[in-house]
Amino acid sequence: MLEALLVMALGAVVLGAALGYAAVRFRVEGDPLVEKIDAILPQTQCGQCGFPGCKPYAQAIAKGEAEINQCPPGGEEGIHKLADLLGREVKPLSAEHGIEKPKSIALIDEQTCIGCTLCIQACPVDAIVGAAKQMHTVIAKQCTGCELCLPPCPVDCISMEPIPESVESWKWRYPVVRIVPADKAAA
Amino acid sequence: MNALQRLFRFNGGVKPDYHKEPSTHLPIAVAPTPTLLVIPLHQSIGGPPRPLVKAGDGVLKGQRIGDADGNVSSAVHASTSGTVVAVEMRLMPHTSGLSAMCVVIEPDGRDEWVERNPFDFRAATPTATRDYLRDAGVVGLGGAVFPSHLKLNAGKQGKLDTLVLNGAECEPFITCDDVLMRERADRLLKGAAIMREMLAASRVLIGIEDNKPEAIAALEAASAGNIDTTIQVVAVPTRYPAGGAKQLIRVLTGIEVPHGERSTDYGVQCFNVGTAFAIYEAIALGQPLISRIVTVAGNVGQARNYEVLFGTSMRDLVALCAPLPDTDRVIMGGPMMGFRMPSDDVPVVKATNCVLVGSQKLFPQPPPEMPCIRCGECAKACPADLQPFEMYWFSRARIFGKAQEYHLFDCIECGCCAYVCPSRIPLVDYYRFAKSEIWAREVEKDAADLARDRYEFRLLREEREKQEKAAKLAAKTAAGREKAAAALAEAEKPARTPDEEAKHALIAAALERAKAQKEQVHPENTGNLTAEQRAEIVAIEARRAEIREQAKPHLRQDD
Amino acid sequence: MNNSPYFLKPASVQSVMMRVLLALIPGIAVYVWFFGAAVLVQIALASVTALLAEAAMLKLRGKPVMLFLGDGSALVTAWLIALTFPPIAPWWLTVIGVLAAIVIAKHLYGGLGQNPFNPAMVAFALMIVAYPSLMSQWPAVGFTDFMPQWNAIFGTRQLDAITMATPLDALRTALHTADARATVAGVLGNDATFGNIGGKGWEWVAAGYFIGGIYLLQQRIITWHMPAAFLATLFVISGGFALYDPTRFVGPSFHLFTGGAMLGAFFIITDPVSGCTTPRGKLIFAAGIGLLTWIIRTFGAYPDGIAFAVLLLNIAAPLIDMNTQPPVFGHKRKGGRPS
Amino acid sequence: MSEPIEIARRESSVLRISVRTAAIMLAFTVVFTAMMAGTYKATEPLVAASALAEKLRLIGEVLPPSYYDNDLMADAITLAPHKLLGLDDDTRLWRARKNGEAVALVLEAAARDGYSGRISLILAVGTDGRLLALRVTSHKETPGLGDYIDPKKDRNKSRPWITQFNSLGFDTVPRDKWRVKKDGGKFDQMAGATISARAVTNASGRALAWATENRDKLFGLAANGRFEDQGVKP
Amino acid sequence: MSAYKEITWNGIWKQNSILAQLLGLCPLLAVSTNLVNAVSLGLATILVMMLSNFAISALRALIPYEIRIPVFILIIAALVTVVDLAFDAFLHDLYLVLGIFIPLIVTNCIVLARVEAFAAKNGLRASTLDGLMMGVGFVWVIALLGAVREFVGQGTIFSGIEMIFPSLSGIQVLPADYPGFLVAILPPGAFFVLGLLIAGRNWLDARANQRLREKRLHDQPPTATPATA
Amino acid sequence: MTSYLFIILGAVLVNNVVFVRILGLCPFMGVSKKLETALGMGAATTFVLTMACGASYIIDAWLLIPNQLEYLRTLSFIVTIAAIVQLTELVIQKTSPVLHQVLGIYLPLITTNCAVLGIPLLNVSLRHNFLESLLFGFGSAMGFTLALILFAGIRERLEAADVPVYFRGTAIGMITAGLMSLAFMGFAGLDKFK
Ligand SMILES: Cc1cc2nc3c(=O)[nH]c(=O)nc-3n(C[C@H](O)[C@H](O)[C@H](O)COP(=O)(O)O)c2cc1C
Ligand SMILES: Cc1cc2nc3c(=O)[nH]c(=O)nc-3n(C[C@H](O)[C@H](O)[C@H](O)COP(=O)(O)O)c2cc1C
Ligand SMILES: Cc1cc2nc3c(=O)[nH]c(=O)nc-3n(C[C@H](O)[C@H](O)[C@H](O)COP(=O)(O)O)c2cc1C
Ligand SMILES: Cc1cc2nc3c(=O)[nH]c(=O)nc-3n(C[C@H](O)[C@H](O)[C@H](O)CO)c2cc1C
Ligand code: SF4
Ligand code: SF4
Ligand code: SF4
Ligand code: SF4
Ligand code: FES
Repeated sequence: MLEALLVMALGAVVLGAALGYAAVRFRVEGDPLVEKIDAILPQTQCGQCGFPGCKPYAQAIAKGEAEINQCPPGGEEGIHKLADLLGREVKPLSAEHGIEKPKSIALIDEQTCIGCTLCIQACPVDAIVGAAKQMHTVIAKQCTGCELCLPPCPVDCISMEPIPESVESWKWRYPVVRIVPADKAAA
Repeated sequence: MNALQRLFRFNGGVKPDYHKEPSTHLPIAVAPTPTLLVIPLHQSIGGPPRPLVKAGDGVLKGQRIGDADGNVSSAVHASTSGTVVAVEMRLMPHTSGLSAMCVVIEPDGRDEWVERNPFDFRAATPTATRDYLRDAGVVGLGGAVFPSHLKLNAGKQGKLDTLVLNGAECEPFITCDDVLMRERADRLLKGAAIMREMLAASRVLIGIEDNKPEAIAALEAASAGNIDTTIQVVAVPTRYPAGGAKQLIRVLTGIEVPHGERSTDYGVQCFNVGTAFAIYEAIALGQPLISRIVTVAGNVGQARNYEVLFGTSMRDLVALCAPLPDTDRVIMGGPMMGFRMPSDDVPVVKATNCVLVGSQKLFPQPPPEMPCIRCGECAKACPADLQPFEMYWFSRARIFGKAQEYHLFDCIECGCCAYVCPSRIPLVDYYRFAKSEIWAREVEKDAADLARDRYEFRLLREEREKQEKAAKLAAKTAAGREKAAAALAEAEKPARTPDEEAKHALIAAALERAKAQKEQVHPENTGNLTAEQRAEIVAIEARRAEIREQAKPHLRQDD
Repeated sequence: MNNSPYFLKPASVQSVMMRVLLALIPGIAVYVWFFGAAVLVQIALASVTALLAEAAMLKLRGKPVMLFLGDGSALVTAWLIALTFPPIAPWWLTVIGVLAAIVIAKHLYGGLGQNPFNPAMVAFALMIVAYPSLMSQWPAVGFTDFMPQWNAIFGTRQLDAITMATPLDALRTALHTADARATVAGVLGNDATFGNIGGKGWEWVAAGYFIGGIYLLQQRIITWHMPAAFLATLFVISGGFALYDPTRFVGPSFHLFTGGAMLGAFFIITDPVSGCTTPRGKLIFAAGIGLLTWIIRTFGAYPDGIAFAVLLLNIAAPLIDMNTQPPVFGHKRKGGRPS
Repeated sequence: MSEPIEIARRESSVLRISVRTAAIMLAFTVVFTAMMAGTYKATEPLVAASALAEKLRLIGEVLPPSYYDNDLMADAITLAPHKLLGLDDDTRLWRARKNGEAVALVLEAAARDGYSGRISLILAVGTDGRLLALRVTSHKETPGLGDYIDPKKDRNKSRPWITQFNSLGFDTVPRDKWRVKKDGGKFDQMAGATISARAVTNASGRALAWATENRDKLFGLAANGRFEDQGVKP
Repeated sequence: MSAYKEITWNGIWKQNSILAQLLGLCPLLAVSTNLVNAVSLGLATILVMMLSNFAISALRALIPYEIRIPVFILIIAALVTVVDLAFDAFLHDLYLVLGIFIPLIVTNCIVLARVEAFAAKNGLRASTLDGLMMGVGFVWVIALLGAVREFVGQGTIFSGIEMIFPSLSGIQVLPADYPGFLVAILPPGAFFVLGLLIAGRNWLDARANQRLREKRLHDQPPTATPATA
Repeated sequence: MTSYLFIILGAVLVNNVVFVRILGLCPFMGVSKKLETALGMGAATTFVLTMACGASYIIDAWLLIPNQLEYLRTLSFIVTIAAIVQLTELVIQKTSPVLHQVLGIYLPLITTNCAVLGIPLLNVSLRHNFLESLLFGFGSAMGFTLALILFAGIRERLEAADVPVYFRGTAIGMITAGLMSLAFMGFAGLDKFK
């Protein structure tokens, strides 16, 4: 009994001291993981993930408090990248947090706009310019399509327009695998 | 001098049926000027040129109608004299079926040239020569339409070992370079001599596949009379894609130019023979690039090469060759690398070396794609020594990072792999898809970075405003400092002395100023509008109009 | 409509697989000659099971059934299973083996082209682990009566009369168990039913497969790398040890011409799907299989090591491939200078 | 804030925290080790008793109590590690006597050549040179294949495989027939799992031979004596 | 959902130690060769998990962050040893069956994971419940695994039960001449069956998510035609 | 000398920790999605496991056995291991940021790798001496690393395979691990020939 206590106590003192020492001595600050996660998030800042912006969501993921499938703008692609970074399992986008939509930008109908500036206050990336009682407009290049400006508008003059393609931005489509005909023909 | 040129070989490659005969029976003909020319502004790699004309303007043949946008761009010119009827979005000769800005010219039939003057490149600085070529709209005619003035730069050493002229023309059906070499060998060689001089190249090798004996003979005859003995014609073995610049350089010089590096750093540069001809015309005759030789072949009664004005509708061109009734598509380029056109009513552009008319019979729909069995046929055929099935494997699953690890961007999209694949997998389509996705992601990433900056900036601004409010509040109340500290503590993180606080606010304000200057867009959304903001809104209006414009055709074709 | 290239070389997966089946025929013919027609029953049984299982899985996974069934890969798997299992294995053994190969090893991974493990060898390994004794009962050479074999497959198992230990098994049992008195010569030489090469009959079967293999090489369906590296490794290592101690280690001719060596060299390790794809990778892959085959045959608990060796190298194949990527155009020599 | 002060503060906190964590670690360790050690001490007799009961139960299986009347546990000797018997440690060897007459030896043995490692055995050898009975005390043979050597796992409940050795000796089964049938001996094996059977059979044969040979010496030793013997040839 | 309900649901399904977190695999695979062993280990695990969650939740305020892992492990290992010894001494019959499994629990990483992730941050009742429910989640999976492996491997079920309840005996489900499928009992079989179980879970989860998604789509019709086909 | 080689080879191949001894499965399943991380985990485990085997041998031989405290084995081993892991992590984190980049995030995971306790305990029951303990620890860790990187290689390819949807990820990973352990059964019996 006594030997047991002595042996273990000896170990405990040595290890405890060493750990305590090391913990202070070798402490490092900051969490580079958050930055890495944030770099993957689309920065739409829409809050659909349930956090007030991409960075807070990134912090929550880093702490293990949030799943990686809560960001609809990031979509499947974003989930894959996060899973890759964190070594977690890929999951389908959580339907609780929304569904993936085509990328759009806000468009203000200037005929209806009353210049109330409410949308300006809502836009997280300052993509709306205008002034009180003046017509407002969206800087297309800077709009992230977060839709946060839609609800505050008292006259519902903002709509989301899918971004059209141009020859430059056109992408080759995923090659369509046509496999049905042969079977149908046989049937 | 004419010692036997030692040839090297590249791995892979295939030998498809060539079908070149039919279009070489007749000499080059000049295609008639059509009733309407649709000249796309964006015809080369690089920035889209800015329009210089508007509807209603009269233009002369060879008049510049689009100005190069920066140095990596190339001008476009009116192919004939006439009236500009519109500058508008028109269907492009592009697989996407999308439209882009075009200048639509109604020819007046006079075919009246602008003033043409030879350019004395020997007297001019190299930069001036390059600017001249840029404004003459000379781009590579071998297919990639890379602005030639950018390539006419000898690189670090200021001189080159070898200038390679690419007359291989390895793709089936296409014979435009073949007939050009046969019929215009001397002028071509003069162009080559100009390029050699500009690049200070020690020798010029003209590589021609050995299935074009007439072209070889013509060039040899022409060069025999030539004083410039550094020009040498070399027959290379016929194997697709011997005409790929890297493959041809390899065959002729043994040098392998890696992807992403300039061939001039290895002492070689490669131009298409048609480009050499265009350079001759631009420098010696002062004529900008307004036409080119186009092969019309495939499902037609009489295949032939035509000298075609840019902007001519492919439909008009094909009509000259008696297309067969079962024609169902028009392809720009050859069967290995060409692109299916959304309609036959797209204009001939600088990239159009061939208008290939197709039918189900000639180019049948391949049997359904089967899974890849990793048989390795494609790897054996790949001239870039890639592992096509690995790139396919990951592109298919949209794991682009991995695809890139297997050197996706080294792929020259030659199509050899798809040609041999027993599973009939449209491999190249997967690579095109993956490449364009990767590019799009890069754009998205930039946009996200921008959004992050702006968002953080906004947070900073809000923070500062809060602090300012708190400071005001503090000043107002009698208790002064204490309360301000409390308010600040609430607004900010704990434990900052008022001193630090003030400093922090200062820094924040400074940061904001700097940022605001950098951004140039003033997102101060309060108070009265500055002139700058007004300008911004005007610009935005214009962009909006453009977006709506672009959206229309797109929405139409979407279903 | 499709994009470029617009015309393709005539070739298809189906024709590849059919030529593989064709190449198996000489071997099968010799097999029937020496060991009886039971193997044909097994081939039929395996083929039917494989096609049914393949069709069912394709249906379940929502793939076009007829199209994929026609590719013939299930038949190749089935035939190879039938040829590596004992011809008088009870029917359910073959059926379970084929099901495991098609369902687990192939379709759970996404079907043709995606399986990291050789389906036929998964079947063999699974079954020999589960039923070691049933998987070791082979008909005696020359005892080709059909009915007893048929009964062995479908009826009651009165086997003693028609079975005998295969050369590999006999050798293994003798060398492992008895009190160090057994020698290679003792086992092989004294028994009249075993030839001195690979066991009577066995070497001719192997020769049949060899002919088929040459055909595959000529058709460019397989490359020389794998068979050459495999056979060479097996030859060198068994030869070396046989020279070192001929009483305990049997020589290369036996190793090359017995068991699954020849079949393996040309038909099994060459499975393009689960093997290595780079030229250097193929050499390493096949040499690895040769080495492990010899080790397992000589020291291991199982009679023939090919199946396990193949699976073990299947595991390593992605890594081998990754580390033997041939240099890409322009990246071969520093500076891209001519060689 | 100036650098040196910062460092000095950190240095002092290093010491403080080290001491603090060490103390807490110590406290936890002491408490939990005490708890463990306490339980250990408290249960030691009980655990020892149940271990003994277990041993007796095993012995009872190979040697029914009716065979002897002495206190087996008292009449035991220690057997030094023994190669032939496959033993690496000191083991106990019990001597059963009835009316003062030596009747049987109970000893442990092990086969090292099981399919997956060691198979430990306990066996009782009568003074008549017969193997009274044999049990496997521990093994790692494959469940469902080689584990029939343990009667609890043998599917043949009426006549478990291991019982075929009961009451046999070299007088009934010649030494060179004390093998499994597959090796030309007398004992059955289960098809597909010969290795396990072979291992047990051979080990039992060796143990029986050894016990018979050394019977007198073993019975002659004083209780709690120690028997060292390495020199026996196979 | 109330907090306790959620803990229960997490333990049994959503955060199931095996199927979702992939923790505790070694004892799971090693001991699930038959149902009786599996359940025995499962029950022992529940006991240890409850005890350790309870103990650490109670002591959590005293444990400094830097040495939490060694202290947690110390406590778990001590508890396991105590339980082991106690079984041996007082419940010897049960010990004969469970005994060999109890020391294995120390190395079961799910115990440490739960202590670290839950008990170190939550109250006594919640932590104990979490230990119980995580344990239950472990038990049902290991029991299922054991049953399948035993059934396929030997054609029996509950074999070996007589060691716990001498009056009972295992059930021969398949005919006695069923040759058995040894692979099911060997390690590969364990992996296969577990793979199938996880696939089953994926299937159920996907169905639930799909229903939710359909509901969402139904509730909010799409705003515009997609830009990309 | 050869016997030492056999200890290592045996631990790497024949009695592979993961496939035969069924230890260390959680990190095996959890950290094998990417080759890079698998290598990092393998390296970290190799370091810790070798250290753990050495340390536990010393504790066992010098403290526990002389004092007849074998019942403290599990306790003292595992506490020591936990401390080693944490110490290593802290030290690496500070002293070698590069190494920490590579190994850092895996080190805490090692505490929950039951092989790290299982192998030292096996050392005791196999009666290995100090050197043998170290080698056995090292060999087992190499076996773990081998299993991990092989598995990761396959998984990286599998990620792009057309696996039926419910089997994606872990489920097919399990099946693959099963087939891998089936393949490793081919080594059965080899350890008898050392
Ligand atoms: C697969 C492939 C085949 C090519 N074939 C030819 C060809 O036959 N003739 C040619 O001039 N350019 C060909 N090119 C284009 C050349 O690579 C290269 O771009 C051109 O020769 C450069 O000259 P340019 O800038 O004057 O067009 C081919 C390119 C590729 C990728
Ligand atoms: C890959 C492989 C291929 C085999 N091919 C043949 C074959 O062509 N002909 C044959 O009679 N046996 C073949 N066998 C059977 C084995 O050689 C061996 O006879 C079988 O595993 C039974 O083992 P045993 O004879 O050593 O007991 C093959 C086995 C394997 C694993
Ligand atoms: C996974 C596996 C486990 C085995 N377990 C045992 C076993 O526990 N006992 C045994 O004797 N043989 C075992 N064997 C060995 C084989 O069954 C071996 O071939 C057999 O013992 C030879 O005996 P036979 O002559 O009856 O065929 C096992 C084999 C395998 C593949
Ligand atoms: C040369 C060649 C060898 C093959 N070998 C095998 C084999 O050993 N086992 C097998 O199941 N299928 C084999 N196949 C068929 C096919 O590749 C296999 O079923 C795939 O692994 C299934 O995805 C082979 C096919 C070819 C062309
Ligand atoms: S849902 Fe995505 S884009 Fe929106 S705030 Fe959250 S992380 Fe950012
Ligand atoms: S303009 Fe509207 S949709 Fe665009 S970023 Fe601002 S708030 Fe979001
Ligand atoms: S040729 Fe086709 S089937 Fe063969 S490896 Fe290449 S992509 Fe796969
Ligand atoms: S298309 Fe790309 S991958 Fe295919 S053969 Fe050509 S270079 Fe190689
Ligand atoms: S690592 Fe073994 S139980 Fe988790």
